[in-house]
Amino acid sequence: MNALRTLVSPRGAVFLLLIVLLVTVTILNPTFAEPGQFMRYIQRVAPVAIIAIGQYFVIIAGEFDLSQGSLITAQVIIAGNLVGQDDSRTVPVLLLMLVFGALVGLVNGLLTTLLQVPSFIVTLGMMLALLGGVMWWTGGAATGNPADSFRQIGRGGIRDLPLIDFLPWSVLILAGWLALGIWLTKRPYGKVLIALGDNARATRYAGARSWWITTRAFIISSVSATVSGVLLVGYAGVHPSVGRGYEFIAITAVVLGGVVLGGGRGWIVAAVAGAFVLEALFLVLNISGVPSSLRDAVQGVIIIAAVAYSGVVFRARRRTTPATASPDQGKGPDAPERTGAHTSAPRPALTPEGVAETRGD
Amino acid sequence: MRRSMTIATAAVALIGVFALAGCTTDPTVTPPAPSDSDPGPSQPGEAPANEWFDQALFDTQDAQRDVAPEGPADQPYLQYINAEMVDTAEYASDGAKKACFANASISNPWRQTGWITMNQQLKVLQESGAISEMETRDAQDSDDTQIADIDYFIEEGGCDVFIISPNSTAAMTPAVERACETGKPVIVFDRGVNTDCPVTFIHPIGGFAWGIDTAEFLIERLSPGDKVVGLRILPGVDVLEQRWAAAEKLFAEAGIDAVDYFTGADPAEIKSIISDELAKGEVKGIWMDAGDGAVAAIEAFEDAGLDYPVMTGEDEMSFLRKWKDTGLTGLAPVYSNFQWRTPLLAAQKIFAGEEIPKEWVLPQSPITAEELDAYLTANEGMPDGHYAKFGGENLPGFPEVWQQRQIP
Amino acid sequence: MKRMRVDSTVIVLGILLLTIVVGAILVATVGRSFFSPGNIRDILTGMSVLGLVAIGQTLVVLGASLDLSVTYVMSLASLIGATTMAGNPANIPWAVTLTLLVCAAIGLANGLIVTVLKVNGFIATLGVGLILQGVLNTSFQGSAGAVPWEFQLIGATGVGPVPVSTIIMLALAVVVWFLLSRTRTGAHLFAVGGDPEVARLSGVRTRPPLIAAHVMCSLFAGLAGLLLASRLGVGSPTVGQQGGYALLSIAAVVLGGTLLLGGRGSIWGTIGGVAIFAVLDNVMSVMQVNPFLKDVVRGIVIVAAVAVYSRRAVVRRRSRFGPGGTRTGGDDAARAAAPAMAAASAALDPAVASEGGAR
Amino acid sequence: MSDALLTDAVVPSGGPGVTVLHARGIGKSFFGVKVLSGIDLEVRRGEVHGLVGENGAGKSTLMKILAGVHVADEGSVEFEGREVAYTHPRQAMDAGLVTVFQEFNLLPERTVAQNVFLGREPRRGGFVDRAGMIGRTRMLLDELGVGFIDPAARVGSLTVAEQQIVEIVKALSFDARVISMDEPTAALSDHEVELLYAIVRRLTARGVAVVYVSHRLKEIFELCDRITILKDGALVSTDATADLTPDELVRRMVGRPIQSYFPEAMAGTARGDVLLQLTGCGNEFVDGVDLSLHAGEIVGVAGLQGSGRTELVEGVFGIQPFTRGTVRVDGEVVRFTHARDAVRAGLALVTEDRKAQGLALGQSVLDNALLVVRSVFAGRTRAARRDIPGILSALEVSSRGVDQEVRFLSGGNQQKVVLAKWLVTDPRIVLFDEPTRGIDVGAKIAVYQLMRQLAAEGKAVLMVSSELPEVIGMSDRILVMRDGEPAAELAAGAAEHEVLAAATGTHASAADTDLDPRVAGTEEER
Repeated sequence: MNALRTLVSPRGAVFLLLIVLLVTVTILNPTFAEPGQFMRYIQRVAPVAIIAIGQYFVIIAGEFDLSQGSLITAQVIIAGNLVGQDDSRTVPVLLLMLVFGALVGLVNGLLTTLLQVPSFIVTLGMMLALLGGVMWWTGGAATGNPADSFRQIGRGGIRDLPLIDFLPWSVLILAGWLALGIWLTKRPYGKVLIALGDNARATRYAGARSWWITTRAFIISSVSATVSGVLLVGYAGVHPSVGRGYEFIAITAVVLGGVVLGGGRGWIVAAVAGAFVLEALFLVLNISGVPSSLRDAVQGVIIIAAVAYSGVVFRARRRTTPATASPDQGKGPDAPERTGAHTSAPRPALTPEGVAETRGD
Repeated sequence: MRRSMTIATAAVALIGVFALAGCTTDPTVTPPAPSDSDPGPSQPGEAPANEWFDQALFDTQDAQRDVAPEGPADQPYLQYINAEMVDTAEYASDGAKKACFANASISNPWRQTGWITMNQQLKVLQESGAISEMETRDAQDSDDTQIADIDYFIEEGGCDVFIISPNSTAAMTPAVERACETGKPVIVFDRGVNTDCPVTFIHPIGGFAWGIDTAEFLIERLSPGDKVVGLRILPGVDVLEQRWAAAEKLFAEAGIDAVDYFTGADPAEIKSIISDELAKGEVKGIWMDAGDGAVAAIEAFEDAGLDYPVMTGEDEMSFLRKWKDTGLTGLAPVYSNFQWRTPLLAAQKIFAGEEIPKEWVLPQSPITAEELDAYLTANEGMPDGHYAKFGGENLPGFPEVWQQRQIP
Repeated sequence: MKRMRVDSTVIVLGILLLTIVVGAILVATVGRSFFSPGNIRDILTGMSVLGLVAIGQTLVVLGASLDLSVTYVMSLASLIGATTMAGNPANIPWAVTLTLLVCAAIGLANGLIVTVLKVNGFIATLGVGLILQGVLNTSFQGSAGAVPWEFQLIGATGVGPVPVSTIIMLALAVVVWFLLSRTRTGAHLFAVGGDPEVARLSGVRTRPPLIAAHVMCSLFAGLAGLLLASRLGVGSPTVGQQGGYALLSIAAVVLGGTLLLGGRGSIWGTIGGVAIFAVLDNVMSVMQVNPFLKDVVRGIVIVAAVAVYSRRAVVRRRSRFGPGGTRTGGDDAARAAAPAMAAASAALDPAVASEGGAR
Repeated sequence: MSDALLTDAVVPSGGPGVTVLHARGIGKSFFGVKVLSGIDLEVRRGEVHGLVGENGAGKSTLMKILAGVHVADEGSVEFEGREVAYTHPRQAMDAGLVTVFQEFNLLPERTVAQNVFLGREPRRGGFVDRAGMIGRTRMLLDELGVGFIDPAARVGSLTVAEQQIVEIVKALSFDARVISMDEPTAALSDHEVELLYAIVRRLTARGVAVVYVSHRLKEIFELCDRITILKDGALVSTDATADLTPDELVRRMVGRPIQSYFPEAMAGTARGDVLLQLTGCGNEFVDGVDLSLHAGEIVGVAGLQGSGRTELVEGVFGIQPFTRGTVRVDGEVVRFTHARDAVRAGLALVTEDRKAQGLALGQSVLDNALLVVRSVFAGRTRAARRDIPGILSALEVSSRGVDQEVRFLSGGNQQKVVLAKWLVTDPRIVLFDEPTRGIDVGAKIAVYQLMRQLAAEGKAVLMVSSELPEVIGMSDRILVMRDGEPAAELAAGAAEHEVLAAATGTHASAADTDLDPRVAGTEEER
């Protein structure tokens, strides 16, 4: 019962939507349910899911990162030009790309925190400058797709496994990156970051170095974009339009996941589910033969409806809950009854609709 | 009461959005009812009668494909087909002339290759004293900016000749007409305009020819009922729309089950589309209106472990190389990149008073499997984004300038 | 008593002047004069379309919201305008009215989704933008309709170096500035954008101003679309996307000193921001800068210009002992107020002054 | 709303002394807690009616009910003879009953005139009559004798006193017959207070009734005609100022003997060596601060609102770092430029404004409690997580489990979470800024017991408080601040009026108990 209630709550709505869409796809195209096919679907979502993870950290801090798309394009072209057909250069170039990604994130963070320019504007400027710079440097087109060993990451995988015949590397990388992300949200850094998004002053008064915390969020976002770029080089190959507009897709996915623009609220797993929803939606529209020109319209409607639903429901629930605040209002100085913090014995009387507020860590 | 009122207003707002959008659909928010999804003969594309289809132009271009071009064989950029020559004596005058070039953009690999070639051609003409300098303004894919660029040239440029690569046909027409009124010669190339005031309009045979070559190639190697997936980079550009219009017509006539998608030239999107199609059923042929992302389409087959389709791409090195590696049955249609040399040469001829074709139709012949190796060796070391028929082999700086892709 | 307040609009005009001076010097090195009629016309033409969109965007940003759907509204407006006119000058009035009605309806939808459904402006207008993109792709294959010569005059001609379109844009800027400063809705928009709670406590209804701002924003995007149709002579489904007007207009608004958080801003600051972009593009085009480098320069200028005055936005606590301290008589406002206050209190109530003993 | 300007001619009906506002049997409770019960308040035309009471006595709740922000559960309000029940502040304003709150309801980015007429901009020909608005505002300003304020100036650029005057002018523009002011002189300097007196007198001369809420007894006696005293949500008395002495007022306000309310020092609390030493510290807010804080000692910091007490603790803690003087911890000179440095050195700061500076309301109790440890001592998070439940139950924080969002807790429990947040770092020097403001009595006692416990454990406690009984009841020594500078240092058990005298600068000899405001001259200002 409790799980169902979470599903209906705004935090869970994105999972409900995902299940509905996946079921629809399976109905429309039964082969989708085959493990191999499902793995391919996850492989396609991996790049978007990974940048959604990066964008999640920036948004819970109350900021925006519009430069992710351009960074992917830049990294893809860098990979194409620097690796070339020489397999031995795969690892060094990978490291260089990660360093370059971290550097872009550092610049975004410092300009936002120290120069106090709104992050919307900083990352917009970075988006223009980054793309222009790379295109100028490479004359618009990379020398060619990098060596196969580099592209294996985004394309290859472990073949003919017993149950799921094909396990793409990108699925493993996504799983690893998400695990890292979840771990990070539990770590002190993650908790202080979300507290910063909720109340920046209280976090500063608690002794946190706000500028360094926010800057690290931007670094995570840019490194995520770099990882996503590496996968896209493998999956799609090198082309100047790879990654174009991915930042808006990432922000949409995170918001679909119930994360609030402005910071302080949101769960990383739901943000990733948002990315899966967008790709599932693309699948449904593709397979159901909805004319390609109409796809954007349907996507727009669903995004607004999903966010409106969590907005309206969340607001309604928040208004009723204070009335059922905790029962400790001891009148006089008589000892208020001892409710050990641990044994939070549920009070049915006091929490009638009791939507479990447990944070799904 | 308040909340239900909020929901009601929200519903009205959403309905309002659809009503005003006047769109014919009722985008059901819940997933569409599962219609039968077996790949029955679905009707081709969306609008039955394709607006872009022009039977007359289709026939002329169809004929032009087989006409042997006049002019020097080793200089395809100077050859012309069925040309009606025009006398340029009135413009004849010696001395180095200043050229003003209003370029649509260099935002895709095809245009970048052409732009590098044009600059090398310029160097040659500067040494020979025909052209003093060429001032260029880049519209960055914006019609509005290009109109402002042309107006700027008219007032400020001090141009002796206008060279214009229009961003789109209808929108550029008024501005080109204003350029003609200056009395200076106007040369239009790549995309046309709806006026014949320019001295010459330089372009390869055209979109319909591309559509016919590619469709015929696929139809010969496939049988009726086979599935062909058409990958189109973006709607609304006449050059591209004509390619699909021609192909769609021929596919329909041949009973080929052709369906088309807009990909935005994004290889990731192309690979997803092809993977979905392969999941739905067998795909025998791939048709592309431009070579962008061709490799991704092929790799979708590899990843799905299926044998390669019959495929038409473009003379971009990435496709040619993949075609060579995989050995699939393919064809590389060409939208003659060497046309980027012709405008400057035409200007030279105009100031020399020589006759030049009113409509300078350059040869446009696809690269077949037999010619593949020749073009691969000729363009050894060129980047993937380079186009085989760029026609700049005899220009200074070959091959380094194209290999390093130095964009001026 | 009034201290010379250097507000952000003054700084923006300062940056504009700096850009013009640097531009003129650079252009001179290439042997062209920055102030020649053709060049001025190119700059002003560059300002008119972005200017119209930015005026509308200013209203929405003032109300602490955003409008990302303007690019698609522009394309739709150019198509509706051109197809309704269909080359016949008699249709012009009806075509313009119909276009603006449709745009106003889209703006109303944006406003309702933001205020009633409480969806953040970013997501609401992103979604509506996608819906419009779907409409565009479905209903229009390519460029469509035809704009009669009489309407094309707006886009093509000018009074001396000043194009008619720029005059219209500046005139509308005056109108919006007037509405913003002289109507209740305008005043309430500032209040709702600045502090919705204070507005509510003063009896201001917080929804109408924001809805009006969204309607005006889409209306102005529609006007920009019509202007583009007039210049192009035809409607085009990609004319908005070609210019990337959504993000560019937001950048121009913030460059003009309007706070992204709402509550403070000025139409003239935005026009200054638009002018800075236009001068920048013009100088770079005249110097034939590689188009990719143009984006690099634009990106850097946006961040640098906003950084110049963003540090001053924070309201500081009154200092006592520092250079501006009240106790050390440094705070000029307090110092200026002190004698007047003492005099006022003495004048007002002689009884108090004497009793209070020597001060 | 009559647009007629406030001129002498307009004297509302009924001569001076007629009741204009009469609240009877007002009761109100929040979350089931009775905050006000059985309150009667009768205000007459042209009168300054003082309203006093300790923190948490229910003063601000009563004012919010009169202002229409809250609705009373019991009782009735009669305004100018008619029974009224306002549900929105604007209704009360339109009727002529206007409240000037402590945190101003102003828009800093807009001009004075735009703020005064917000929501009811006068119009001419359909457009806002800007000239008329500025003219009207200037006239109102002149009426009040504060013509030096420019109606077209941006409110953000005005001094606090000027902003307050703008709020009063806004009230007048509603043709108010009753204006209530909450702690109006909180952040005013001396001559600004003088001006406020003059303005209040001018209002009352015109027949406007003023409800004056303040902690500053000196002002209450100088200005008010009658004084109503509230205590713990109940009405104590309403008397003419003449029939009341400051001591009697304080006794009624505090009610019970001070000692029983505050826990005694725990056994074994010994005064150890100096943990924190400030010599000549100062910045743009405070100057010349000398203070030595010994282990096991509780030092109280008293002073009027705005006398620099918060700036003092923020200076020590590195939020508004000192630019002059030296700070020594354990004898070593330290320089704190960020809160992080102070926390590292073993300091803790329980801030004045819980919601704005102390808690992330959207996060859980556990996340808030671990905020400092995670921000500064990340390594010790695991250990701290084990200690938290113990600390929370010791403080008797009652919540639906550690994962409940702090937003849903009562004020008292929220403050306990803030305390837990700092206790888990085991600080050696704990700074408190208004620790018991706006929390229930139960929570207050928990805070006091905690302070005693900290002192017993050899820690040093510095407590800033505006509640005189609290400062006197809890402190071993009292530092009194005035206008940003230390004014006096008093021993434990000092009498309230001594503290008041030092705080307000009116020197009264220890013997002279009744502080007659009218006679006492003021110390020559340095």
